[in-house]
Amino acid sequence: MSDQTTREPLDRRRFLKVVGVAGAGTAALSGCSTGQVEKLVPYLVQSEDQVPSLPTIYASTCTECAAGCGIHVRTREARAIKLEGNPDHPINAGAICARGQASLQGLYNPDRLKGPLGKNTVGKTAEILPNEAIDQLAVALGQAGNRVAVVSGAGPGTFSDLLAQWVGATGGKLVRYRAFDHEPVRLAAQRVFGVDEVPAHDFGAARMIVSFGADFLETWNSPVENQRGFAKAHGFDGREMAKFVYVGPRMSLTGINADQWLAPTPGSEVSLALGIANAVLSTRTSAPADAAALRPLLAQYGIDRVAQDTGLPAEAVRKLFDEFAAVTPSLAVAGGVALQHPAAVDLCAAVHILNYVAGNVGTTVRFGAGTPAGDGYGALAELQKAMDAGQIDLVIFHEANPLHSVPKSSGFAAALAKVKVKVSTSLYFDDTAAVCDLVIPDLHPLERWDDARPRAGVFGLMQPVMEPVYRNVSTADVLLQAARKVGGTLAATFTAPTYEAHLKTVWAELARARGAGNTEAFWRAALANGGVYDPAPAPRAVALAATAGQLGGGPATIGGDGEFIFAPFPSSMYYDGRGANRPWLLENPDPVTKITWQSWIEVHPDAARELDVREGEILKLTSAAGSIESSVYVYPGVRKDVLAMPLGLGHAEYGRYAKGRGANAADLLSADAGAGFLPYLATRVKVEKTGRYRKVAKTEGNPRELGRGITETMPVGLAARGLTVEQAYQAEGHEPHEINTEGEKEAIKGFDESQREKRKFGAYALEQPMWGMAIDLSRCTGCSSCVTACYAENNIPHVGEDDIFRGREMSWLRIERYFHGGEDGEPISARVIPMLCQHCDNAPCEPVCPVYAAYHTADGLNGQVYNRCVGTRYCANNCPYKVRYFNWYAYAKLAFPEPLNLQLNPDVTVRARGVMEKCTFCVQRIRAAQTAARLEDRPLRDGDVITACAQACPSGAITFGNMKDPESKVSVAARNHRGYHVLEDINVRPAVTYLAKVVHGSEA
Amino acid sequence: MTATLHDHPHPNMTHADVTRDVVATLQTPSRGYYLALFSAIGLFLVGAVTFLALLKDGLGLAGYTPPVFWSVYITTFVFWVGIGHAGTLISAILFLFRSPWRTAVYRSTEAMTVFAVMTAGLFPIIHIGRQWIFYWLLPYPNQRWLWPNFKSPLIWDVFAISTYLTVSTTFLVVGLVPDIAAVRDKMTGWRKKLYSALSIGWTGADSQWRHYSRGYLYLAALATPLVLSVHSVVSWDFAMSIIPGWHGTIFAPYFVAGAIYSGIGMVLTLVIPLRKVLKIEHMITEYHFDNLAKLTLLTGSILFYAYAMEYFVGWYSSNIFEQTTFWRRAFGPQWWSGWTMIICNAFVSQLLWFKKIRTNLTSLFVISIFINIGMWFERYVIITSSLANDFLPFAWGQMNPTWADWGILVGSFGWFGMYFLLFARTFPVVAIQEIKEMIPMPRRKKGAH
Amino acid sequence: MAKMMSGVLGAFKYEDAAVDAIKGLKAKGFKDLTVYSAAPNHHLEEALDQPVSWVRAFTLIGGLTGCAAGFGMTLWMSYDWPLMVGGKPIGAIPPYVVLGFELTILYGALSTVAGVIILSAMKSLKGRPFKPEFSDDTIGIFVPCPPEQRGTVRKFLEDVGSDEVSEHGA
Amino acid sequence: MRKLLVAGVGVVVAVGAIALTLPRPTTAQQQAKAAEPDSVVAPRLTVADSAGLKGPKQPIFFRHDIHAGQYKIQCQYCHYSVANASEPGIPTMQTCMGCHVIVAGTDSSHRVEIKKLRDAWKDRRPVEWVRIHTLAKHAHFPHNRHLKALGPNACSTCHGDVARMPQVFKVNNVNNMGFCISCHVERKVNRDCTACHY
Repeated sequence: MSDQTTREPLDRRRFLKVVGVAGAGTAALSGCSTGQVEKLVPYLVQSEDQVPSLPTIYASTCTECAAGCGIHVRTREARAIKLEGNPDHPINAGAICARGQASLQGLYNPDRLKGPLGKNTVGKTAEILPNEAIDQLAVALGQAGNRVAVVSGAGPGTFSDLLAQWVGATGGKLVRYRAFDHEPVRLAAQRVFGVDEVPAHDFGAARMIVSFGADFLETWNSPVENQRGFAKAHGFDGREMAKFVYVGPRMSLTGINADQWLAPTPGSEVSLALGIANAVLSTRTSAPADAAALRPLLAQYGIDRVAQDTGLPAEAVRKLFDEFAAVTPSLAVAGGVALQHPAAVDLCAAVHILNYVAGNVGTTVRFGAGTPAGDGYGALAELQKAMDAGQIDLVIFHEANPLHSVPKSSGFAAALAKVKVKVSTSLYFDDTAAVCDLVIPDLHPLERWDDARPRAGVFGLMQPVMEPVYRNVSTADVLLQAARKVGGTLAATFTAPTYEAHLKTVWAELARARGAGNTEAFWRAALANGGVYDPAPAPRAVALAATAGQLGGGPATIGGDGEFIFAPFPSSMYYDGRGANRPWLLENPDPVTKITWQSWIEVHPDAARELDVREGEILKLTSAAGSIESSVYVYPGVRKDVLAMPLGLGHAEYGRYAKGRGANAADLLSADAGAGFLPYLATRVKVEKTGRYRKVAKTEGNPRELGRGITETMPVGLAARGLTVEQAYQAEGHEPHEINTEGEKEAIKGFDESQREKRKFGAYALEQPMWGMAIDLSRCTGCSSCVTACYAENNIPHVGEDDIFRGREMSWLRIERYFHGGEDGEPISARVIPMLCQHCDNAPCEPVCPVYAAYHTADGLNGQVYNRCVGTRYCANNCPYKVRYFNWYAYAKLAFPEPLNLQLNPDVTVRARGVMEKCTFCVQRIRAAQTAARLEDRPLRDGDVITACAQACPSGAITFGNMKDPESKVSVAARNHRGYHVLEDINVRPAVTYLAKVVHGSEA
Repeated sequence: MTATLHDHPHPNMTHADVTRDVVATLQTPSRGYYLALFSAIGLFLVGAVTFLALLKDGLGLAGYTPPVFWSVYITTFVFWVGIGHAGTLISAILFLFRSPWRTAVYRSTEAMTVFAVMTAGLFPIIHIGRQWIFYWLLPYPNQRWLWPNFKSPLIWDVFAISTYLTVSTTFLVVGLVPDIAAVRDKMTGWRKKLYSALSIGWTGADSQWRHYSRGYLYLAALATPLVLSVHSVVSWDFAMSIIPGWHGTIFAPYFVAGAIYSGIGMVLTLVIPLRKVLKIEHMITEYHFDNLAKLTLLTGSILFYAYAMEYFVGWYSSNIFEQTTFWRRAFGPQWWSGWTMIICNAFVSQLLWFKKIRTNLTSLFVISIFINIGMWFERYVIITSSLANDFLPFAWGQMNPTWADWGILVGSFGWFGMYFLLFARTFPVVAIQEIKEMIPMPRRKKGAH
Repeated sequence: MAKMMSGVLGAFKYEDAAVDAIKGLKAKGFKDLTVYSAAPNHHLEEALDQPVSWVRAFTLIGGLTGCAAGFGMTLWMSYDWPLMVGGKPIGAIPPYVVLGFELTILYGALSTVAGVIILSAMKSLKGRPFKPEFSDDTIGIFVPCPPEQRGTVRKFLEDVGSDEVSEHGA
Repeated sequence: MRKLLVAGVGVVVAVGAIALTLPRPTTAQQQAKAAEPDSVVAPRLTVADSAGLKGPKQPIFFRHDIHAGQYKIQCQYCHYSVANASEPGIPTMQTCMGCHVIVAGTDSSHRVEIKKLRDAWKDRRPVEWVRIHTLAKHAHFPHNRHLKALGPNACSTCHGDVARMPQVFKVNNVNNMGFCISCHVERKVNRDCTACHY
């Protein structure tokens, strides 16, 4: 970690030329050609915080969603190479999600604008100089007067404050707009408690969780924090675990992690939530006093009414009521895009009521946390009206791409066309930037100063970790400079010469407000820690408002023409569409469907049979708003009358990876300007078969385990008794699962021991660690953050859609997802298991390699020597776990177009065409830790080495360390009674131990 | 011993006829020959261009779909190695068994062997990811102090194939020397000079025959276990792995039988037109084809048994992985390839129980084509269908060949055909000296000895 | 061309005539006969009655060397840079049997061929006459003898049934 | 014929024997003699002489023999990160100027070269040195660990006696794996593949 230091303009920028020194950067392919003359370019001035070949870590704050996680930016030779979670940060505590890590590919995106686009001297749109662009903005500002609007997706923080002041000074409008803003939660909180805010949720404390369409593990609110809490509550701790029920028309990633998935008639969830509240209220005596006022309302929602409204079996409804009423604290959440139907506010209100009567408000639901929220879609709709009426002459879009995220049918584009000057600050030529007159690209958050206040008591800082990739000007400085040029009130409002200075002033005030004597020391400490973190403030006490019981009427129905309800959902990779230009996210399969690079339509198997469509067939969906085409994916985890589709693709512009890829599900939606939010689940669609096919680019071969016991589970009751997988299996009344007799087992053991003796030679006879890993399946959610971490750490290239069709993805670590049930009326469920090189003791891949490119190291790794590999691929054939990946093409050359190559980790060889590669247990980190220990003359300690996947995992499911040390965390984890090896019977003796998933079976 | 040889039917010719007729095959060839040769060269060029494309862009051009990391190239490799087995079987094993009918056909089958192994030998190079460093598979001293891994079946393969190529080439060349001398003595001009050089001073003197005959016998004795071992080693490329469908103890005999079966199939395909083109019908007769067909029937029946056992063991093992593999081999997405193999090999060969079919050259030729197709598919099925569904269902995948796969396959036929045709025009395809050995020399007194 | 050896060359169309000639010449004490034939001929071999060829010694030594080389190379190279694969011992005998076998065959075959060539070349045929028909359908017998005996030999060959007899040498 | 044969067999045997007994390079052969720091007096050379010296011509005729030899400046003074990072560090221009802001050179040839440095500094333009030792990108060589094991004066083990080189040249091909291995074998230290290749 390092402080900000005085920097000469050249030193950090130097990375572009210092590549040669570092032995890094450009696709450094295996080969010994050193014929060409290389140059050594020294730094002009030594920067205190950069030592060649040693990583420097800067703390910052992630801006990929509103959660505001703290990040550590790992830099080498003054370029960012990886984003990791900040362990000190209260929100994410060292973890990070896939989207957050992919921020790096936003920084180095090959389609990043190199400079502003605007009218040049002859009036054509072209690249112009930053000064010219700011001049043009100033002129437009001067002409527009107060007919100015700014649409900003920036979260709370100094910049947002400055923007508000700035817009205020012009007299214009500021719309803080984000695509997924959870407006119904706030509107409902306003109604139920009279509080206009999104509360914070403590999943970790809950013993029973019910989610009404809130995909809190992937996109809803603060996913990493939610997942941390969820792992705490729902991960098996040796005695018990929370039960989680997911309610929604489609089993999302959050849904597949639930113990039970309920799919009531879309729109009727209000009944279910109120029914549970009624059950709680009528069985518990401890409900808040003012809840009594709700009794008449709630009493209407008995089991029969709820069962009738929702279409769920009465037995299931009763069970849910009983379970929820029985435990405390519990937690119900709602307000996700998946259930953002016209009655969404009612649903959220019902859930607020439920939490209130169950006593969760103040414990697992905390108001007063200041969870960031914008003005909502309603404000944007108002702006649209104003634009349409010709009241706006200048509009600036900042961190917002409404032309993609707002349905076409809303007429936003037409209204926008009436604005005289349209300005975008997008870093990329996105859908909205494409129609703007002036694009003044902002700096990437990793290149500039800023801060963020994602919640009360958390003050995150952002600092430039490197010289900008392109010499652009941060939007904050653009605003300041434009203000100076315009003069008047605008200029008078701002005195700071730069935004950096402004920010420091703000922070100096913050320091003083907290009684820090030395503001400079405070600033430096804040930089080092990534911000200032106060203990979470006490929750704000709330009481039921008078309007609490005013529901908008019973269950909503989703009207319109068409036999299917259309359910778009936010993709956990593409999010609101910003992920669509980042190969890491495009190639990281959707955690549920395992589809990459495409959009798809989820169809229930029964519906597919009725429609007579198969996977890959292109369907045309038509709603009142428009029509789109996409391939079918037959998914048993979606209601039969629902067609689900991910949001975020179908960009008209947005760079080479995003443009024209997939379809934009929002195109089918109608916008209801008056609702204050965008009703996503409100459209019926007609289905038309096109007769055309387009293969679904999924990374999965077969979605079923076929009785192979790959993901083991055990019921929580048996797990609590400390049974092993086999014991639990037998305790459930199954026959023993024996492959070998006792005698055979003895023989195998004896042979194994004799082989162990015989191989003790050379380095193999020395005392060495034995690296191993334990993965707790009761914590793993399948979120795939580890996958992106692995891509980032190990320079894994993406292969693109065409090669995914041929199953050639390179993900060293993949999340396998297997469906269970879903046939013959059984409930569908899914299990996930991270599959990576198992570093087997008796690795089948090793003896078959003719050149020892695959071999066993003395410290228990399954080594893979890229430069020795000739590419016979025998090892991959013989790998029972299929975790070896082959460079069929020169992927490394194709996948990292400039400047994307700057993200490459110089510690890891970039693999050439024709060689095999695979998970190395991050051997570069092991070797670095060993060298560090050697320099300090000390032995390695447990925790010195942490693999990239384990580091990123928000659930803390992965443990890594020395298996020979009985005290190490991984040894302890591997000795857990739930431990098992995948494909144990084939006696390859993997170094990865999985801990069986624990489920709430029928007994719970 | 010689007397028994003479009891068997042999061409009703004198030694001089043999020399004349065989030398006649080396005269100016027909237009048909040139057509065949240039088509072979054309096919070879297709393969060469495909290979260049693979070198330039990578193996991704072929249809590999993980987990199918080996497919058409290894299939074709095993196919050609298998073809290479008939030659040495006929020339070495039948030599040791003193089987008289081998004499007329062994030279062409031996040439086929050498060229088939030459073809096969290209495939390990074509198939690896970094073709330019294929020599790393050889144990040569290098500054990096590195040696290959002798535990790898691929290294066994390298040694088995190169030993086999060396020994079978030696065997062919040794057998050719007296014949080249015979041709030399009938030639004039530059061709005489050429054959003189190639005959390395052969005169047929007793001092030469004395060592030659012994040496030839020992070579045959050495080549015999080699024939059986080479395809066993190739089969261990598969059987030594843990892939269900590969990991079988019957693989070595199963592969050897299949190799001989396919080899004789190819012999039939080649010799039936060749004897006509070269006008040596009176030397290679129905008698020879009948015997070849019987051998085909034998090996075909062994294959039939092996297929049945594979399925039986797959079922009887109670091993879920084995069971799935064989179920999907018959009824999975590529069921057609599995059935092609069973029909072409196990069933078609059973037609040879009938003498009429055995002695009818047209039907034999058609059957031989079926055998060639069936045996290529056998390897394709064993390799791709076993790889396609192994342990973790999530990682399954089906491969479909692309133009790059077909280009190399077609090119391999061109490469093989090119050499075979050139050989047939340049060297005696019928062993002059061995035929002569079978034909008693004229005597003044009848009934001696 | 080297100097011609003195002697008589007889050509025989008939096998039994050639056999008689060999037997007769041997009985008369003529040594170092050279008998040309287009194919190996058992009757001629019997008549010549020569000891078994030494080629087998080459085969045996070659084979044993190959076997030793196969095991020696694999074991030495395994221990030269010990790398463990698949949990197996560094130097594992069972897989190395394949290499031992292959090299046995390879060395055996190559040394057999070398043996044939070396042993054949041990007896120089330099200066002995040869006719093209000997590789066709005629047996040739060359009898080295001093010029003064050539007449007698010629006479004997013609008597025994030679189709064509010629005298050679200065 | 026989002579040919004998000769042929002889050649085969000889080649085989040579191949088997090929001496492996030992470190003793590869290492240059360790520096004897007492007796170094840098020769008087001008930039014109650099063309005749071994090694590539550098943009500035920087004299290791003067700096490290005659004035006995420790290697680590300029190659600052060698003991604690895997890269040795190329001295920054600031490091050079630390002395050369005062030291202007004793004779005209030195002054010419030092002026090049001062000009570059004035223009804020780094000097682009020609790289001499380049390790293939698939091998990782931690300088720090080797220094820890071999002591602070171990540089010459691979780089030769730089203190006597007016112009640095390649003494050993550090990109040659045998060069690394022979030393590791001799010293009986780890030669696991993944020690360097990952």
